[in-house]
Amino acid sequence: MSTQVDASPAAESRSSWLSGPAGRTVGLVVALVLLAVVGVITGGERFASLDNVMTILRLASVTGVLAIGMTFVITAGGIDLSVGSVLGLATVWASTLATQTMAEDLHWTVMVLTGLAVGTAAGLINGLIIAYGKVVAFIATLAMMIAARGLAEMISGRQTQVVQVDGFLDFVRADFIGVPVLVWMFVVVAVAGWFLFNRTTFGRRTVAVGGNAEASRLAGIKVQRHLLYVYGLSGLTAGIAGVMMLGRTTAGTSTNGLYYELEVIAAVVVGGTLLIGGRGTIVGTVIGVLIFAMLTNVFTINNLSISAQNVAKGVIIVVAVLIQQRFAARSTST
Amino acid sequence: MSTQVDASPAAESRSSWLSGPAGRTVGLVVALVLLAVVGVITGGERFASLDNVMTILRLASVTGVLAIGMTFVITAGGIDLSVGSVLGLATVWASTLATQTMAEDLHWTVMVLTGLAVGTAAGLINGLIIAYGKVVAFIATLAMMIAARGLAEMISGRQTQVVQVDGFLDFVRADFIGVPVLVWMFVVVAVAGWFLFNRTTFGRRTVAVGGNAEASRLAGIKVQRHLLYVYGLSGLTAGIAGVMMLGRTTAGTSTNGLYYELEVIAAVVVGGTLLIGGRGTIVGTVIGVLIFAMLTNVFTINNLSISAQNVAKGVIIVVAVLIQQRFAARSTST
Amino acid sequence: AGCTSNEPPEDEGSAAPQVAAEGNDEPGEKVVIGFSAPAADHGWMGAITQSAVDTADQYSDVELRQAEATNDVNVQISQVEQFINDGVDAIVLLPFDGAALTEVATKAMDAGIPVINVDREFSSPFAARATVLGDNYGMGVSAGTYICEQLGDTPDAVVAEVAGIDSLPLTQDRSKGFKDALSDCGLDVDARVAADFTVQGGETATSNLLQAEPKIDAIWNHDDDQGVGVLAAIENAGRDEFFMVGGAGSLDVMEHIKADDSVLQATVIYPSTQAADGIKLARLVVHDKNMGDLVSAGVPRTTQLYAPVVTADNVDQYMSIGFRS
Amino acid sequence: MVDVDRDDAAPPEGADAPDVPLLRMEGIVKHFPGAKALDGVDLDVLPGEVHCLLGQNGAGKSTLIKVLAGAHQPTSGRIVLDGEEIAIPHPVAALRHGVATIYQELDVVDGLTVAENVFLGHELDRGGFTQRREAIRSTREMLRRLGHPEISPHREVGRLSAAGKQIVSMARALSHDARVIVMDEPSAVLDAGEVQNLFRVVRGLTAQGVAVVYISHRLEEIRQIGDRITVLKNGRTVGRDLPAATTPTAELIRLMTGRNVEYAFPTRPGVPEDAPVVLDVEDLALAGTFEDVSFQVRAGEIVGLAGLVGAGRSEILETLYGARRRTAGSVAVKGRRLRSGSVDAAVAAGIGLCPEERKSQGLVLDEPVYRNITLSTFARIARGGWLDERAERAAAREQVAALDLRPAGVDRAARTLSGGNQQKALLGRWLVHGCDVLLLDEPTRGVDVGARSELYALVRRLADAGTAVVVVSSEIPEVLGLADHVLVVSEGRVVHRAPAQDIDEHRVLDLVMEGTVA
Ligand SMILES: Nc1ncnc2c1ncn2[C@@H]1O[C@H](COP(=O)(O)OP(=O)(O)OP(=O)(O)O)[C@@H](O)[C@H]1O
Ligand SMILES: Nc1ncnc2c1ncn2[C@@H]1O[C@H](COP(=O)(O)OP(=O)(O)OP(=O)(O)O)[C@@H](O)[C@H]1O
Ligand SMILES: O[C@@H]1[C@@H](O)[C@H](O)OC[C@H]1O
Ligand SMILES: [Mg+2]
Ligand SMILES: [Mg+2]
Repeated sequence: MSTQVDASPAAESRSSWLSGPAGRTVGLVVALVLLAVVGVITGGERFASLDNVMTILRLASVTGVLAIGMTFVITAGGIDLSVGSVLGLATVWASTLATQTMAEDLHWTVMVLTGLAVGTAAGLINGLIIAYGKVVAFIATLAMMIAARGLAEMISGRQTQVVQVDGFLDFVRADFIGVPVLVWMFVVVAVAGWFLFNRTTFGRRTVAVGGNAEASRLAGIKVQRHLLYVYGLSGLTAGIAGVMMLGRTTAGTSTNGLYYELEVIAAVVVGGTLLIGGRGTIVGTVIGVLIFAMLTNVFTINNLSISAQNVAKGVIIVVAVLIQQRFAARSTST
Repeated sequence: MSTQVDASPAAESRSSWLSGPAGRTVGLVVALVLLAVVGVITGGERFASLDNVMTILRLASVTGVLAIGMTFVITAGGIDLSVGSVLGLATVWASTLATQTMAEDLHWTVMVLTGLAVGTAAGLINGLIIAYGKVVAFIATLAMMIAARGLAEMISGRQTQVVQVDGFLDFVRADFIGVPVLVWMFVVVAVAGWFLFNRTTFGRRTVAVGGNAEASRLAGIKVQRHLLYVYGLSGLTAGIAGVMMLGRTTAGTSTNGLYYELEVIAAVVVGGTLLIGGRGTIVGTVIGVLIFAMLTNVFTINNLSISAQNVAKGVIIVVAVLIQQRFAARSTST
Repeated sequence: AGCTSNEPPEDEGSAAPQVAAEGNDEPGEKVVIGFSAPAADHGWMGAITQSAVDTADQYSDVELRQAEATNDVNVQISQVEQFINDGVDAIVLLPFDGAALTEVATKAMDAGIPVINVDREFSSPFAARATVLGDNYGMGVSAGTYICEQLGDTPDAVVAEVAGIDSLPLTQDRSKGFKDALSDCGLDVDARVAADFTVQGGETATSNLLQAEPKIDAIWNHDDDQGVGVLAAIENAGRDEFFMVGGAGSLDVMEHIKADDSVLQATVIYPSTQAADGIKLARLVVHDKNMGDLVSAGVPRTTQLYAPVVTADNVDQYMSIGFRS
Repeated sequence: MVDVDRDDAAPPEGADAPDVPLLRMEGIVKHFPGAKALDGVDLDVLPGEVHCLLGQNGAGKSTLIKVLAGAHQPTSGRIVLDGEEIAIPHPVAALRHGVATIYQELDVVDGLTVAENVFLGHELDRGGFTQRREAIRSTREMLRRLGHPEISPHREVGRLSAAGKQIVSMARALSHDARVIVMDEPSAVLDAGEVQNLFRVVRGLTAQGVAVVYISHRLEEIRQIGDRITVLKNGRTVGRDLPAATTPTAELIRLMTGRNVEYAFPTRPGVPEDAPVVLDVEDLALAGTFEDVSFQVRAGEIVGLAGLVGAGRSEILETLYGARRRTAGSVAVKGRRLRSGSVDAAVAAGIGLCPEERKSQGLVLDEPVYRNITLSTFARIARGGWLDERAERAAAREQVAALDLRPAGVDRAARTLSGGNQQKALLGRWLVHGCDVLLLDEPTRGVDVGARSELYALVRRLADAGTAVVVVSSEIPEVLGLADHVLVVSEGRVVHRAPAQDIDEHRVLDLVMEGTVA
């Protein structure tokens, strides 16, 4: 989707360890640290406290989980615009179950599983349409984004369904060694995602399919089926994020997850995953998500008007990407 | 003694005219006609009246103009997520000028030109960042989308600025041979876009850059400069659309054009322009825009529940693309 | 009946006002009403459409034509154009942006179709036959006055505000009223964040707000639906050193006020039934009838709804009109 | 525009003083991150000569000509044209100086028509509006002179065969008023007839004083068309001013490789009568492309498919491999019939394919070599989906060593390997996998002489170890020299089959031509 303008020959820098994946991450870390420095300078204690760190992490956790799934999708050469909507649909479906009387005696894990199942199902439908229907991912998932939102509205009657399932809320709101369960969930998904991406055949296939689908097919990889799974995975993470959202806000509503997709994609790409596929990084994604969360936090601490925040945010995104690119490998391309 | 390296004669006859650009358009026309048939069956007179046709065309005109610019961007292998925001910014800037007292004696064309200039400037900034900064288009224009919205809010103080410039309003609201000026503007932009795309070196180079940037560079095309122009063009159409919006609503506000980008991209892609670049069609884009506008119209006529409309829209988008693909050349790929 | 009455109706459960046994509700000539509103991207707006549809359903002589809910004024304009083409009997319009829809509403009026303007006001008086408004400035004043009453004697008290969509004029009206009322008792707004009327937006904005302000005395939150998220953030942060005033008046919030199980002490009503009122008025206008208890002829030009403060003392009175957000 | 047909053209001015170089490149150095591609190359080109550039894969030939074309900036060095030092900061500058290039990687834009591609970057226009009729007229004219009137200027280039695209590239180079035309392996995708046609064009050019820099791995071509040779090795000029016609082959190979390589086909031991049939193709057809293709390959046998470009040989391989859905017939491996249209079924049954387009169909270019080698096998190296990277690398390293793939590191991106080494990596993929049937489509395209003989020996060894091999090649001597049994394919039909020793190049060409006429 993006024109890779050929790097001007002059830009070929000396190679070093900086030019590997590590180098790409260094640029990101630098951006993150710069942001933190700004936070400390402008916010002092209020920024640097442990509480605030937890606030940032909690803030990052929901989009973070979505971003892990998105990293697989984008690496496989696709895109998923439906994650926000599907998240919303999952919260509505799960909360409908929880607020229906007949569900009184169901264990809360059933509610959780419903959320995950709804997300996964939506993802698999995306996958079917893209892999077997050969509809371009942007359009297929855009359609799902619109349709899932409508379905969520129909199911909820456009109402906000507040969940008061104690077992569930106790669980999601708990702390564990001083860290909120929501943050742990993000950590678990990120770590699992990292292993899946870097240590399993699934991850390897994802990179291969995104790098060269035709070559992968001729090497005997079932490309279509793999894409199906990748979108299913993204749906699953949307379901998980939905459950987290439900825990965080106690509310199932069709407006949950509204406009998350662009932020998630931005975080993934800022993190260093190539939008054209074939290269992805879970670590980069996590840092990308943290950058966005920290940005919001620093802005609020500084009491910037929303409008000014937006202008600043636009500028910072571009600058962050430019910094990252300075550090990133010139060597991979010419 | 040389062999025939082109199998065209055989292939040509087999695949027939359906497999060319015309064939791709046929699928679209079929989808449009199907939709119209549904409109006539369900709405009868209410749908088929001349008034209603003009209503559809007026609705289509603003996004239509954006879509023409977007066709160039996508064909060139890029994407422009900022068009909606830039449209909003243009309306705010132009209306600020118009509502300032010192501007009293300025001719209304100055306001119009301001709108166009603001759009073009934003587009050129996108182009600079993408072509020379080598920031991937999705991210660069996402940043512009956020920043332009913020800037528009700052300039307008988040107020809706009502424009009461008579000369301007008289012009934009007039009819010309029974067709509203807004629609004429769309027609003019579309026709100019068609010529630019199909009959000029600029158009050829746009396709070339999107199809194979490296080959284009080697052939002597200044790829970066060309991309700069392409994004500038998209900004210009956003400016034009902004002026049209101002005429239609009399209101300059930062919420103008909110989330147009996805709809515009969807229309362009449904129209048959390849999201990966290298192939585009202005005629397809126009039909794509008409499909979306007609959809909204048919929904309103049919009094579908609001949520159900969304579900239906999602399904229809996928079906439209599938129909189009059935008709589109199978022969291009294998 | 409905929100314009002084007495809250008895009926429980449905947010849609009950059809009162008055002459006005007797079936008459068929009325075709075109209805268009912004996207249900937050609970209040969802309740708006829902109650409008429910109310229309209660009348056998009303045919409601719902246009796709949209935040795109371009689309909304074309919907009104379509209603004009169709020759509907009346249009109930909650515009995404009042100024932007003024022009086309005027066109409808010129075509002899009465337009009932709901919630977000047109910029010209000629654009609507009747207007139903909440009292946004009044909401801010009510909330500010209540907070003044509670904190009046502590001039350095920290007051925070969680606003709704900042770019809407009505948000600015609310904030202005709030500020004005506070300054009357020597207070000001120490921290202000804006969310977007959604639960998630409220949660995010409030988490950050709480982080930025280690000690707070009172919070006013503009909208009870985003309030679900605001409350969740407060509970997540384990904070309770302040009290909170809500806005709009959802059932959920009223239940909290009644149970006294949270920082919520009060909320300010902003009726989610105003589009339902619009439907009723549209019907009356077309049937050329008077409004309920009024003696004067014709439906009034403007109806501004009341923004009372709901507290534990009077919550029972208002439970029935609280919207299930 | 250059008139390629007028052999009788008046002798050009340059021809008066043939010893004054038209172009001289001196001490060209080019560093890439992690690689020194050129390390001081000298080259001088006389007007009207065909100057051949020889060297192994990775020697730096393409890099050198890209420097000349303005596509790369040299780290240091001088370029002198007509006695004046020039700078070539971008491709436009090269074209302005009269240097046109036909690149090794096809440099056409698939979405544009033939005419649009030919005039890309220097469109015929009036005030920005393209003069389409004029462009089409001169494109048609140019294609006619190039001997390909059957290519329509209106045709979308993406729908042409690789050879067709090559012709378009050539037409583009000719459309510039060039004094030097550089051709980087133009014959790689051409068959014998095509190559002769190309030579006719080249002679037309040189007769007008245009200098041609010609790169090829096929020595017999260089003998036929070349005037002088420059040899590159490891980014340095190691041989210059060598007469193309007379320099002994052994000498050239020694200069290129630094050793003495036997440039010959391995001996055929002969397939034992009782060797079992491994691959059995019966009445295979793909509608519109080929039909009635039947043949058997026994264990240890190499079957070659000879024919012209466009005959449908690649499609035969791809179809029996399941990459295309056959419309009729059957394919069986060791007696077991394969599901149609399923590559993974074919792979599971023990078939491997090294596809024609290494880069677009074979490799995941940005992934490291070892992952490309294990791509068809990594699921087996994994346990329960869990990868054992150490085992994976070890398996890849073993193949790299066995194939003498260079450079030997398995962690570099496949993109950075030279053509021959990329081919070896693909072979390595199937060696790791261990297959009973190996399908090779143009295995030596773009591969240097040294690597070629290694590949031949390797394929023979595989066959000797019991693998059934099918080879498609547009170089008839290669098919004849390597295969045990040859099928001649023409226009989607097998027109002849014979043991390799019973048939020669002329016979094959005759058969192909008859098939074409028929
Ligand atoms: N963009 C690049 N980045 C890094 N290394 C490169 C790049 N391009 C070429 N090289 C390296 O430079 C060397 C010379 O490559 P080049 O393509 O010029 O060889 P060649 O002689 O044309 O080989 P072949 O016969 O295979 O075409 C090789 O080692 C190659 O790997
Ligand atoms: N995508 C396509 N669309 C139309 N025709 C095609 C396509 N691909 C291949 N063909 C045609 O199919 C025939 C066989 O193609 P191909 O060039 O692969 O044959 P081949 O015998 O393998 O030749 P080569 O020596 O180039 O490998 C040719 O006539 C070619 O033009
Ligand atoms: O959308 C707004 C709603 O959320 C708020 O609570 O009241 C006014 C409405 O316009
Ligand atoms: Mg080369
Ligand atoms: Mg082939």
